[in-house]
Amino acid sequence: MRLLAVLLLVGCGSAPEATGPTLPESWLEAVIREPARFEQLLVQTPREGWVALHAHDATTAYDAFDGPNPAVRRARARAAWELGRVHEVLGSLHVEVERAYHTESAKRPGGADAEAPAHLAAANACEDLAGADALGERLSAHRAARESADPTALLEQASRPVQRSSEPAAHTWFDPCLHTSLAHVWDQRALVDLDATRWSEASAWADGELESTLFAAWLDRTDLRRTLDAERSPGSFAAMSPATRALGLPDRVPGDPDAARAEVRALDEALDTWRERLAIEAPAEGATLQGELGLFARFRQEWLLARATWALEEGEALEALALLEAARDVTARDVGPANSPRLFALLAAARFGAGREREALDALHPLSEPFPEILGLRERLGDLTVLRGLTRTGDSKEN
Amino acid sequence: MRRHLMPWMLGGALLLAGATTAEPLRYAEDRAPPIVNPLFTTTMSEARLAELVFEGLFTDDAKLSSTPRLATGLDLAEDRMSAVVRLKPGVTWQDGESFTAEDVAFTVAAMKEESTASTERGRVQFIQEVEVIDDLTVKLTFEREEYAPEDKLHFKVLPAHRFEGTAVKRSDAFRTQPIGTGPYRVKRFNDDNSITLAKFDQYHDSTRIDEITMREVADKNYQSKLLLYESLEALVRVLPRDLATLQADRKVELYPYQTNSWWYVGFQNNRAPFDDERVREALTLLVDIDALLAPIGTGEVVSGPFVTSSPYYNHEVKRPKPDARKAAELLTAAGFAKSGDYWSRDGKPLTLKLTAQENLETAQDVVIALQSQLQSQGIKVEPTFLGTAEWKAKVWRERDFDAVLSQWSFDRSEDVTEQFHSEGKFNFGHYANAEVDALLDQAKDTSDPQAKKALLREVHAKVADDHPMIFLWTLDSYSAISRRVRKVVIHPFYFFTWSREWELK
Amino acid sequence: MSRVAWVLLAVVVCIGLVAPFGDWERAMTVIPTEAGLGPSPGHPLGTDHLGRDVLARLQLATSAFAGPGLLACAVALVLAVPTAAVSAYRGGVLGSATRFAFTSLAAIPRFVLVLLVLSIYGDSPTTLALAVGASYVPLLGEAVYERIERLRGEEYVLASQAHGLAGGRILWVHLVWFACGRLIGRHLLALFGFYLVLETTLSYIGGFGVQEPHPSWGNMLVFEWGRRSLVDPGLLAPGIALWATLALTDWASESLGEVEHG
Amino acid sequence: MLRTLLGRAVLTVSSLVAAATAVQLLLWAAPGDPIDLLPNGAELRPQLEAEWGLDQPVWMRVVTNLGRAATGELGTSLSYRPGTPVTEVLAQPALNSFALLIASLVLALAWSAGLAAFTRGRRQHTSRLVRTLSVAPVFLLAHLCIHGLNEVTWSLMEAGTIARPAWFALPGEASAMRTALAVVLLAVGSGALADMHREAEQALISIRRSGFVDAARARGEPTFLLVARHLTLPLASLAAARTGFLLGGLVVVEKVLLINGAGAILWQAALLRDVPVALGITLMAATTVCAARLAADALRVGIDPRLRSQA
Repeated sequence: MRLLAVLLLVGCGSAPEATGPTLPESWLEAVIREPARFEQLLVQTPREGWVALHAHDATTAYDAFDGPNPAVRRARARAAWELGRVHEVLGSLHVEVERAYHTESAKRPGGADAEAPAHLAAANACEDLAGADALGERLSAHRAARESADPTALLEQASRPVQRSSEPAAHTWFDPCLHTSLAHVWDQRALVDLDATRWSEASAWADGELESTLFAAWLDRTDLRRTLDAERSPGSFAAMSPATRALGLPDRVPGDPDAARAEVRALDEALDTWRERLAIEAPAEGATLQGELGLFARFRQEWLLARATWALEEGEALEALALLEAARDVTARDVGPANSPRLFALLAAARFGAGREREALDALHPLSEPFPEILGLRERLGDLTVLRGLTRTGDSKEN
Repeated sequence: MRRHLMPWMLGGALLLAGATTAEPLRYAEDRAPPIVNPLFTTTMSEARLAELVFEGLFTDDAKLSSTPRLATGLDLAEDRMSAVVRLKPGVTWQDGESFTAEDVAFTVAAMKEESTASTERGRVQFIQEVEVIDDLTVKLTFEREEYAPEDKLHFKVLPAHRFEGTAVKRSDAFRTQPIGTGPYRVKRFNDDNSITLAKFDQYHDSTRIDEITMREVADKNYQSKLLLYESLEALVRVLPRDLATLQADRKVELYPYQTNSWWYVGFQNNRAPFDDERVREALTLLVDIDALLAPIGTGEVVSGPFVTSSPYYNHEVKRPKPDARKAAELLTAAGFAKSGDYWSRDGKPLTLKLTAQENLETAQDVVIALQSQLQSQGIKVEPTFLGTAEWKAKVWRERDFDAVLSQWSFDRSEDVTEQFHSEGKFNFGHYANAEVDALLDQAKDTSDPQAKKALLREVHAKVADDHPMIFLWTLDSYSAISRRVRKVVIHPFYFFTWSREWELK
Repeated sequence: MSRVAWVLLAVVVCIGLVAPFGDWERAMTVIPTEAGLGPSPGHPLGTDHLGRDVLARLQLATSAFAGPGLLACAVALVLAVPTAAVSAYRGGVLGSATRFAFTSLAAIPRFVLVLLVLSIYGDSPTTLALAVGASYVPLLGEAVYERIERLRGEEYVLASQAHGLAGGRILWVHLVWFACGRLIGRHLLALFGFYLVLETTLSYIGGFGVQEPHPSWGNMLVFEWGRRSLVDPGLLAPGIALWATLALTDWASESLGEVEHG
Repeated sequence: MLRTLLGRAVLTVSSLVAAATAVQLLLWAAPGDPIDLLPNGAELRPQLEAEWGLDQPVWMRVVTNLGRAATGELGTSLSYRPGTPVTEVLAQPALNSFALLIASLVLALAWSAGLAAFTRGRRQHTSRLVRTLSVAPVFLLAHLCIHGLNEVTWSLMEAGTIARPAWFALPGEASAMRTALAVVLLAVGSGALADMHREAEQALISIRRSGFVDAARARGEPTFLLVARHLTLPLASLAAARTGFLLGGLVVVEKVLLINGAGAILWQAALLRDVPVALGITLMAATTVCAARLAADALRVGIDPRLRSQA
């Protein structure tokens, strides 16, 4: 895998021109230079779907992209892919929280929490549901959902704890595998629309026109195809794509937050010069589209999310945290056009990785409205925070 | 001749301090800390400054778990009722004296001393007795079984040789020449309320920035201007209004710094007419909190003493909606009648003397908006703004107020016992509810996290129901740091804990 | 020119005297939805960042100095002129004693004296008015004393004494009213200007004088600074109003000007 | 000549003592007990009762305090710098303020003399312009200068036309620019320049019309030096008279421009009701005014031959 990644890098070391990148194939240039293509896309595929996808409301987008036409199915795959990524991050976070909770409670008075089965805290317990019999009747719901790719059954039970014993206190324990299964469901739905069984075979996705790339982290179709072929994890698609290399970004220094911030600044400069050039060359209508939809800001955030996922997969929490804090639009408080739900999920995962459970809870808070099923993860993360705080004396100050 | 004389005179005689050699890190605070003495720390700005000058036996590492600082290790006894702490050799105080076990014993005694009335007493409650074994070893005996005592030994250690006895007075001379073992010593208290800290040469560890200057800039929008002018390197709290400009600026990096803080209007519960709960509830129902929040920025309204993302926040307790009709019922039930345009009882109009901190801009806006709202509802509001010293005297010690507007900040354990327990040291409004006391005590002793969550959510519900305060909101709070400062990692509460690693290019 | 100045000055003072009794709801009510508006027909000078109308506050702010300013003038008039006139007319020990009192009190700078009084007697508009009035007594007293002492020896005064006119009539009508009338008028205008400067300075720096939410041209200047662009009229309006009013007092005092003879 | 000087000196010193007594009476005449005024009054009551001698009758207190003040012992600060003696608190700041005062006095004299020579009673428009500019209060001019200056410099810096000046926006230490600004504002603001210009102009007119200047002109000698020499006298008395006003303006300038001077400390002390410090500064101000008067008298006696012959 690593060799392939390096090959990718060497293959396309084209030096960026002084006046900023020229990527005529990219969806940014396509929309801004020829607004007509964008309008045509909105005619070909349902408009509400793209409005919802722009507003990061992937579930409405998925339902809106309804129809046999391959372009619509590719668009629907985009929505399913987004939801898959959110649940994938939340799923792995929930398992890590479960594991940390068991190791911490073992050190505390009263021993490990007898209620929650320890083996479920194993690293891949939820991945293949092999040893998950402790889930009891939930297990069948999981298996059914994964086969039929229908999450409704699972979602209904999401807010009810798996087990609640009355004495001594109401001990509740939530199903840690919920998000992993939901991720499987949505990935399956996306692959069905792309007539593939694994992401590396889903190169049909790259055959599409604008619908495969609009608002995405990958800039153009060849970018998408190369990333798919590189068999990278779906979350980090486009993190290493050649097109973005053309933006002249410095190489990654693993684990160094300051280098990551320098990378973000380089990205900002490249995007600024590119946007200013486009603003001059592109028709007025294109420029207004960019202004209203914030296309450059959208690409910036999506790419940084992919880049942060790559850092997280390599276990570099502080590096990912630097990227995510730079990716966040602090003026918008909740999930919306300015901030993707993936940002908050990744922010929670990165903060948890950096030992900041309480701040991870802060990051999950905006997700509780669009993803009510996150209740289980938030309660368990709350348990862990309280557990680690039991041996501490509180400190409070004014202002 | 006279003209020629002028420039020389101006330049020569009046230029005071020489140019400083090293480039200092300059950070701004709304209020300069009046007292630099960890025994009496009451505000966040004091806690942040103490982090630079003083150290504890243990401190937080980058993953927020305890790591030795002045201690080298700790051996917990078999029965978990006592522990022997070994201290780091070769550590000197900033006045050259050497750090010994005597200092640890003195600090704990000073904090526990009744007459000192230290605000940090709650943090050493768990230690029953401190015994000095030799210069570098001390034995702590605990009140109860302790599982990770190092988590509770983060309080700042003070130099015994700088005090006469363990009964320390607030006006003790230590406040103006603080001596710690930390990376920076206080070089100068300047007259424009700024404090210059210089690197402590014999520090037992390394630190990269030579000088840190704390400047008091009360005017919030001048603060963010100064950062853009590059006259400051760091702003501890940025107003939500300035987030957009600072986020777009390429020279500044934004770091979240929430400190679990929430704003409140706290009533004096044992002073008529605010001892009557109906009056307090009526006032709560007359206030439109969203309209109060709008001028100062974005945040989230809370319905109780926790921030909404806290594990202890009770989401069943809904935030109060303005309801003038119910408020009128409650006031009439409490014996008030609306004569003319003011509610009054036996001739006296219902007046709320609202006390707030002086030249704290956001507080001033909230007070003005609150007065305008209540005035239009028939309640007279008389705002008084106090300076820091007066605020401490009037609010903390004499508790002489009708209502205060302020903000509490909490670390990760969000322990509200000091604020709402009837014997809590920070319970200025004399709130007392036996059930809440019982719940808080149980929550302190339990070792089951889920039980603690349930207990404190119950506290949330009960306190919200008693209306000792109008719970306002938690603001989106960020700190902005210039990009010339490298390797920046901020502690979620004490901010400067890892400033040793920061570098200034 | 100075006649126009007098009229405008009278208008400002009248607004200031009438204002406290009016209903200034627009100046005091906080309306977040109307925060920070630019100039518009509804709000000629726009609104501040709490949604209060700037023009209304500008008018209400005149009450911060109009009433107390006149009170200060009255205090100075009552304390300084009679003592100076009588002691100058009598002369002798009383004269030199009053003169000595004036010179000693004049040794303490007025602003410092006022600050001292505020720190001891508390900071209310009446205390401020009394303090400013009293601190101006030496200056006014000295001027009146000097003129009357010089005129005492004039022939026409001696002549009217010879004609048996009552001493009091000579003093009050001829000397104080005719000779010093313009001089006292100029000083009182200067005192009114000084009170305006002092009041706005105190509320600008804060801690003393008129505090928010009550408007004064001093605290209005600080309240909005940094929140709007320099060119926005609502931002500089208090400063311009203050400067204009002071200029009016200066031009008005021109009409009371005298040609210094000799 | 010496006798008149001595007479004047006695008069000035006695007026200083009278002023100091008046200020003390102001304190003791306050209703209730002065100690209640202090925020931490209760805590300091025993120490204060002894120091201020509240048990003694008022005149006794005044006399003892004046005796102590004469020896330079002004008591200890209560709330501004608790525990430090007032003299120590004011040492350095008083020097800064004094330097600022002298600089602005000299600047004001220079400008008003220059303007007087220029207008010479004729150019009405220029004098009205000067009056209109000078009537603006010191704090308003300071406010406009700081923020205007910052904005202009910042836009110049961003445009790259100038490098970053050392004094820019809240520098570390007091900078020459801020002090220069303070001196200029003090010399111009709150009517200072206007009054001094008018008085200098009148003095100049009266000298030019006086006999000996006409005689010199008749003899064809250059009159400039003669007029200048005779102008120093009224300017000296003008300076003495204006010292009181400038000291008042000093408090505002130091507070607004964040200059570490006695004026700024007076404001803080008044806010914190630190009576000893406030009294100390008032006394110093009164002494400066009296010293200025004495100097002006000495100069007058020294220069004017007529006065010398009368003695």
